[in-house]
Amino acid sequence: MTAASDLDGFRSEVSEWVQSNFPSALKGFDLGADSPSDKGVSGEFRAWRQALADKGWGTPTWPKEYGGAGRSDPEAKVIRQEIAKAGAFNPIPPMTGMGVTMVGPTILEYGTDEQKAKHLPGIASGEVRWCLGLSEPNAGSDLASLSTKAVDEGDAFILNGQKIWTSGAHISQWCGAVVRTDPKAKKRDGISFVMLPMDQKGVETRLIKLISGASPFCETFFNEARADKSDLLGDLNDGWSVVKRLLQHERQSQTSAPAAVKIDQEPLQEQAKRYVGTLEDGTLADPDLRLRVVENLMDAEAHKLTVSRITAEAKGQVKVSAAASILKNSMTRVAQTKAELTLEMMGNQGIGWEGEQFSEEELRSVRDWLMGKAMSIYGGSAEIQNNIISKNILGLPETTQQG
Amino acid sequence: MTAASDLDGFRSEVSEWVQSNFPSALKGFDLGADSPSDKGVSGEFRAWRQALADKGWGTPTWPKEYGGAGRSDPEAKVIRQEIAKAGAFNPIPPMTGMGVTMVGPTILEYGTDEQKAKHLPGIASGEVRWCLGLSEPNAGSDLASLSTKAVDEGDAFILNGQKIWTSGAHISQWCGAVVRTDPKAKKRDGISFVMLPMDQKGVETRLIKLISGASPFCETFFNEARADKSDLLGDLNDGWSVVKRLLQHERQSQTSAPAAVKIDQEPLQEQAKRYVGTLEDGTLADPDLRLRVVENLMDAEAHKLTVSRITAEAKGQVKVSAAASILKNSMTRVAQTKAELTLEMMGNQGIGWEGEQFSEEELRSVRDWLMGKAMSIYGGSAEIQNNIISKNILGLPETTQQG
Amino acid sequence: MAALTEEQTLIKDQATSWASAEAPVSKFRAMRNEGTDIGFAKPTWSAMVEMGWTGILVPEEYGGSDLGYLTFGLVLEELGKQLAASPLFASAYVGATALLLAGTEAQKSSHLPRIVDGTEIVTLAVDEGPRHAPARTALEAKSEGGKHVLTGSKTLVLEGMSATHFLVVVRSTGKVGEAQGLSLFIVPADAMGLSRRAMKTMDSRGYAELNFDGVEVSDADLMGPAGQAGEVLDEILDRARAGIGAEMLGVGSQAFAMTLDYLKTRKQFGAVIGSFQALGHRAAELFAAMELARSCGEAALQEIDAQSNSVAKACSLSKAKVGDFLHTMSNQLIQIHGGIGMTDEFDAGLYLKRARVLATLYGNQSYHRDRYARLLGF
Amino acid sequence: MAALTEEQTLIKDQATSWASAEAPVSKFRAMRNEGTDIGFAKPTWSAMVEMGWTGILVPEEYGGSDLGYLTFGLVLEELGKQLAASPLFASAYVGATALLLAGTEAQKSSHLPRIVDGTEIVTLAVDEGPRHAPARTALEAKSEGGKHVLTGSKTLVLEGMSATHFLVVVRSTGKVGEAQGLSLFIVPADAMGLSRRAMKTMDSRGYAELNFDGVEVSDADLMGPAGQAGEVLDEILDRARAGIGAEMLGVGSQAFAMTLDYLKTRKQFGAVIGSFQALGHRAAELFAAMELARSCGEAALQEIDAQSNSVAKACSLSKAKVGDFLHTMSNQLIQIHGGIGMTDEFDAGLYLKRARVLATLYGNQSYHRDRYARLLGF
Repeated sequence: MTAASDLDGFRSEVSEWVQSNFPSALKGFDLGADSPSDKGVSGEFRAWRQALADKGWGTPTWPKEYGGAGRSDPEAKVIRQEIAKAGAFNPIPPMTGMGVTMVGPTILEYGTDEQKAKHLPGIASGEVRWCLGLSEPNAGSDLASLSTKAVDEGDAFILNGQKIWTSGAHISQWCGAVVRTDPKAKKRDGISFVMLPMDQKGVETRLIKLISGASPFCETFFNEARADKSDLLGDLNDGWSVVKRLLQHERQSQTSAPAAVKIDQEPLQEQAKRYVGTLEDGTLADPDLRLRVVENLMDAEAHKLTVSRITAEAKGQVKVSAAASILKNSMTRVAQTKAELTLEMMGNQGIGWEGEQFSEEELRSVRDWLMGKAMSIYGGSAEIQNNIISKNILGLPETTQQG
Repeated sequence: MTAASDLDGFRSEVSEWVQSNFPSALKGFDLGADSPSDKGVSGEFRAWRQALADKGWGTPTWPKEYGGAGRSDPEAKVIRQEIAKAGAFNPIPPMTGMGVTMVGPTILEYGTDEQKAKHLPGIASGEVRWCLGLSEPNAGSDLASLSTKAVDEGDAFILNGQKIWTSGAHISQWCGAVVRTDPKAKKRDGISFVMLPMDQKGVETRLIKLISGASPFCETFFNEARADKSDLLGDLNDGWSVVKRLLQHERQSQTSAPAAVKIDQEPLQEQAKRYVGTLEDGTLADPDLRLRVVENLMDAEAHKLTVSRITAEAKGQVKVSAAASILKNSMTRVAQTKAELTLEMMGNQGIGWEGEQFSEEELRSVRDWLMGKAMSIYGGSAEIQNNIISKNILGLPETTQQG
Repeated sequence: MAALTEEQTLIKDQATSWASAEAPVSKFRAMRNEGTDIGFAKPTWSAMVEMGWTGILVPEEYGGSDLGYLTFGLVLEELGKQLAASPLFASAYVGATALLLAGTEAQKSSHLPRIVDGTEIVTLAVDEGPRHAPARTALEAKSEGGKHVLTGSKTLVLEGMSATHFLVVVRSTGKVGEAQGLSLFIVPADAMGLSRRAMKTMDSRGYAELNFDGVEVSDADLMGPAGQAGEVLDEILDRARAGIGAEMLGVGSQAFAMTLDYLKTRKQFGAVIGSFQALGHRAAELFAAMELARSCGEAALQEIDAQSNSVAKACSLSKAKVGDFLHTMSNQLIQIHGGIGMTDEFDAGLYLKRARVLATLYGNQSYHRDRYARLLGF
Repeated sequence: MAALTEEQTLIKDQATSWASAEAPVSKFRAMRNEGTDIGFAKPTWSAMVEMGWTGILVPEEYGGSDLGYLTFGLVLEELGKQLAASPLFASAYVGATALLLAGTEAQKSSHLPRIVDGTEIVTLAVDEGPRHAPARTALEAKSEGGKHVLTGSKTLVLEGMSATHFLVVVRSTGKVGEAQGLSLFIVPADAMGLSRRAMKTMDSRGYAELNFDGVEVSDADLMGPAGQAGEVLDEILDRARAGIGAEMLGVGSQAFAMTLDYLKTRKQFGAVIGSFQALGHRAAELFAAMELARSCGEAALQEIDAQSNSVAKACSLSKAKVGDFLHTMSNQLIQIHGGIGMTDEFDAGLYLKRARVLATLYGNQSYHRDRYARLLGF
């Protein structure tokens, strides 16, 4: 822990630095839906990223030797807060794809010193984008039944198979992939985690168009693709434990930054009033919709209070609260219901696909609604979450079908 | 089929007969919650029952030789309608417990001529009340795991074990019981169905008090109880098929006469208006409650329309519509939700147990609400119904745990 | 399924096999990918006319077969299963209904035969803002000596880009928000001062926004007495709602069938996923909701055919209950299919998008729950 | 569970072990079977006084320990788990709160120490009809020269049969239905013209109906200015709601624990029923609802302790969300236990009945959803 007074000093330091280094031209830049790729960004953007990277503040808790700043969690929080307060942003995590949120922390834990030195600085500086090759067409919720093969060829593994839902694969430089290295072992025992460069002959990607019209994911095909043996993360055939940790980082990043609510976002009830109008007593003109809006607002508040409670409980505790297991489903329900309610209140204006008869807000609401359907599918589906709660948290016996 | 004109003639005949035979003193008699036992009824009641029994109209579709009237289904419907129209009632089914609805039809199908002659006339006349010994403490939804034993002793089976939820066992003269006759066979293969008189040394009953305060059920203990071999219904060790048929009759009687709505019952929305009041535009003063009331009314209507649709579809068809499988759960949901809404609208008046501060209607609503919780448990629980739909109707594979 | 007459069974079977062979969802997808303003493929439409479906509601004297609403509903349901796009519903169902209920003899003689032979596409123009609320009609008719000048706009007009005639709900008297004072006019699509613009919606059909900039029409174009169209409009809309209900039943039952099929074939954890009890029970609940919805949807059409006095209640029940089922079903279609359900390549998204638009048309579930309660007096 | 101070943890542990050892649900059952008007067992109550729980909200100057609302909530939750009946909530929580927020110095000095030592039982009398609606107060105070004459009635007064004093909400001015014009009086239970009658409710507690037949009180019995109690009454009721929320959490988490235990032990079809995925998922959903409800319930108490300005919102959230959870949970307690859950011999029914009464007290879920929306301005 850092004493509060030290933090205050650090806070002014950060604040001043951000003030003098953040280019005013970047104010209001929307680091939203489409995370920027290296190619499309401006000189100012590049300069700001580099300035942050030089301080190690893109990944402040990482060790200095790997491009971080060796800061404590409270200090990292101060950096986040001061960057936000100045109207600035940290472009490094989104520019690295899965690099900062998932790959980096896992390398820090499982990687050799060589692997850390090789991979972490590129992530910390925001220059190397990573994707993850986990799911396969026939291994979705049941990830362990993956069939992409990796054969030992001396100094490298040769990969053959297909991955799906590889986010940003088409613009990534590196990929972390789970592969089957021992086909004879039991499902979870023959899996390894390898890292490989995307720019090679044996790797091809194809964008997947989603129902929302967006294409944030790829299919990735490995056809005699090479992964250096030195890029095996963790032990051979012990990839399952690497993946489990990786997925924990994913869950954490999903639930600790819930739904990235923009500060200037209009509250749902105000939006409803704008579209539906009010009765004389000021209540929403559609009482049926009103009831469902208030329920959604209550659910959102209950979720928020639960996140706070877990944080408070965690102070000084080693074990994470059992309540944390419910957050993914709870957040998903709140967000998906909110999206449905938004379309409903927009009515005839909530069904647009494109064109000037619909406002930008209306068109975005439709796309967000569609995209949001994925929340209950990816990152452990709603059903898998309930399996986990019932088995790991409540201690109910495993259903006999589960393999 | 009977031609429509014949039915008209029959209708006048029935109408006249009921007019002249139904004792006016019995008008308004509530044949409701507590089905009358032979002992407590008046002379007029007895006379009316006997008059009906003499015509065979208590069980009009049964053969004449066994106390019925040998009438067609449409004719039976005419009898029901004319009895209702005259403000009269048919006391025979309730006076026989499970006799008319379940035991009788099963004996008609599985019984020998001797068994029919022995048992049916007493049911048809309303003089012999039957209970059924099916469930056991450790065999509820999983009825086939019953453990009450029946040992062959030459001319009789000797029964030992305990039954539970035997409705009306304490006032019944006869019992139909499923028992294990071959402990070595697979669960469903070693079961038989026997009939035995309740008035014997080896049978004891104990009333079970329910959460509603009522005691319509018993535990029934067999301690060296005797069932004559001549009272084995169906083949030895083939009791499971008898039981399945029996339960079909139960489901039919449950879903074809849904919730016995009294004609003079106040509609839910009127009751709500009375307790909650209305706004200036005539809508219910509690819009949240209003929404849930209208949903319940819509669900009730949807259920009713589904019953009608199944009836219409059944005309001339051999196979029962798949939709019939949903009726038990649908009816249960409508009735249980309605009971909850009734308490909710009564508010402070909907929590009474006894005493003059609460109206009879209010106290009855509380007891009915509690009693109604059983609807989703007995007669195939809501979960069992969903298993049946998923497996038998939708053809989904059996879950591997199921025995 | 309701008990059908022999004729109804024949037409239903014809619709089933024609739709799956000639207008499968892949045709809709191809049309969507091409991107047309009219929102349907002309050969598909011609084939429907050919089969006589445009005449199902129309009496024989006007060239139709007068088979009634349940029969039309059977066709709409089968087309719904394949998401087949055409002006059939807008013109031969809603348009014909409006003419039959509100048209003068001259109007019926002029338009019904052309609706039947497909030379005219006649569609209702009612909504103006984000919500379905006929009483909020603002499009104004200034009337003087048998002439009427229309000024205002309409939104989300079904098949508005291909229509030859619009049946336009206008305000003759009173203020916006009042149920009284509405009139109904037939206006040809090429009338002076009338312009239309395609609306690109998520279900990729041919909706239009209309603008009336002093469009002149005459008494002969008025359907029924001026200012008194409110009641008949309700009757027209109720029939339209029941028709939407029928299409929604088709969309929903197809979504159910796709889901059930996936439950039986997709393997995870070494078993088909339909053997997981939680999914098996969910399928059972969806099946129950579907059967209950079907009863409501079919009953509404039957009540219309029987000219019962509870058509309004039955139609609101249909729109609400079938709407609730389809809402849940279309979400579960995606959820149970998982990742594949999220891809544009798979059809689930098309069903989901159509489902939401159908829910919105002519009043969503909330609108009809409220209306049902009002009809019951609370 | 919220992060607790050492003191809070101690009191919670004390409450847990005392309640399960000295006031288990079997004691409540025995009391119910005997049938008393006061609705609790006197030794139970004395023990609570002894342990100092009656002083948790009361400042030290009046003999209490001033530990705050979250601490009191912890005790109420533990008592809720065992359905322990006593006047603790009515008197030492609601009564003390009312005196602290609205009482004069003289009233506080006189009553608070006696609430703490258990010699007085002071309870709030607010509802008059079937619905919780303070603005609908009709019990009338006719005032003249420092004297006030009360006429009217109150219903469902908590611990009304054992109370020594009533804090009575009366109407000084205005019409029934108006939020303005309310006053709060302390009236001794033995006042002339005041009669009470036990109400036998499904949860077998000691509610009373009060009748005021020209009961005379003086200015000294008035809490705060006449006709202006509306606002402080809201504050009192909000604290009461948060307290009910805490008890509901206890009732609900015990119901969950009983259900989970049954899922792990009851066998059907050759397996414990908790291994059936449909039931496992249901348990997971109930657990999620419980954790979310707990966050709301505890937050309300914390907001009160922090004297935040969103107490009203937090308390309505608590009553609504904990109420929703308990509603579902108490129904599932019966459903999952099956037949045994329906028997009076098993405890499930006792929890179900208590759950419904707690939901009704001080506004049900519907009331608080509406209020929450109004507080948010829609």
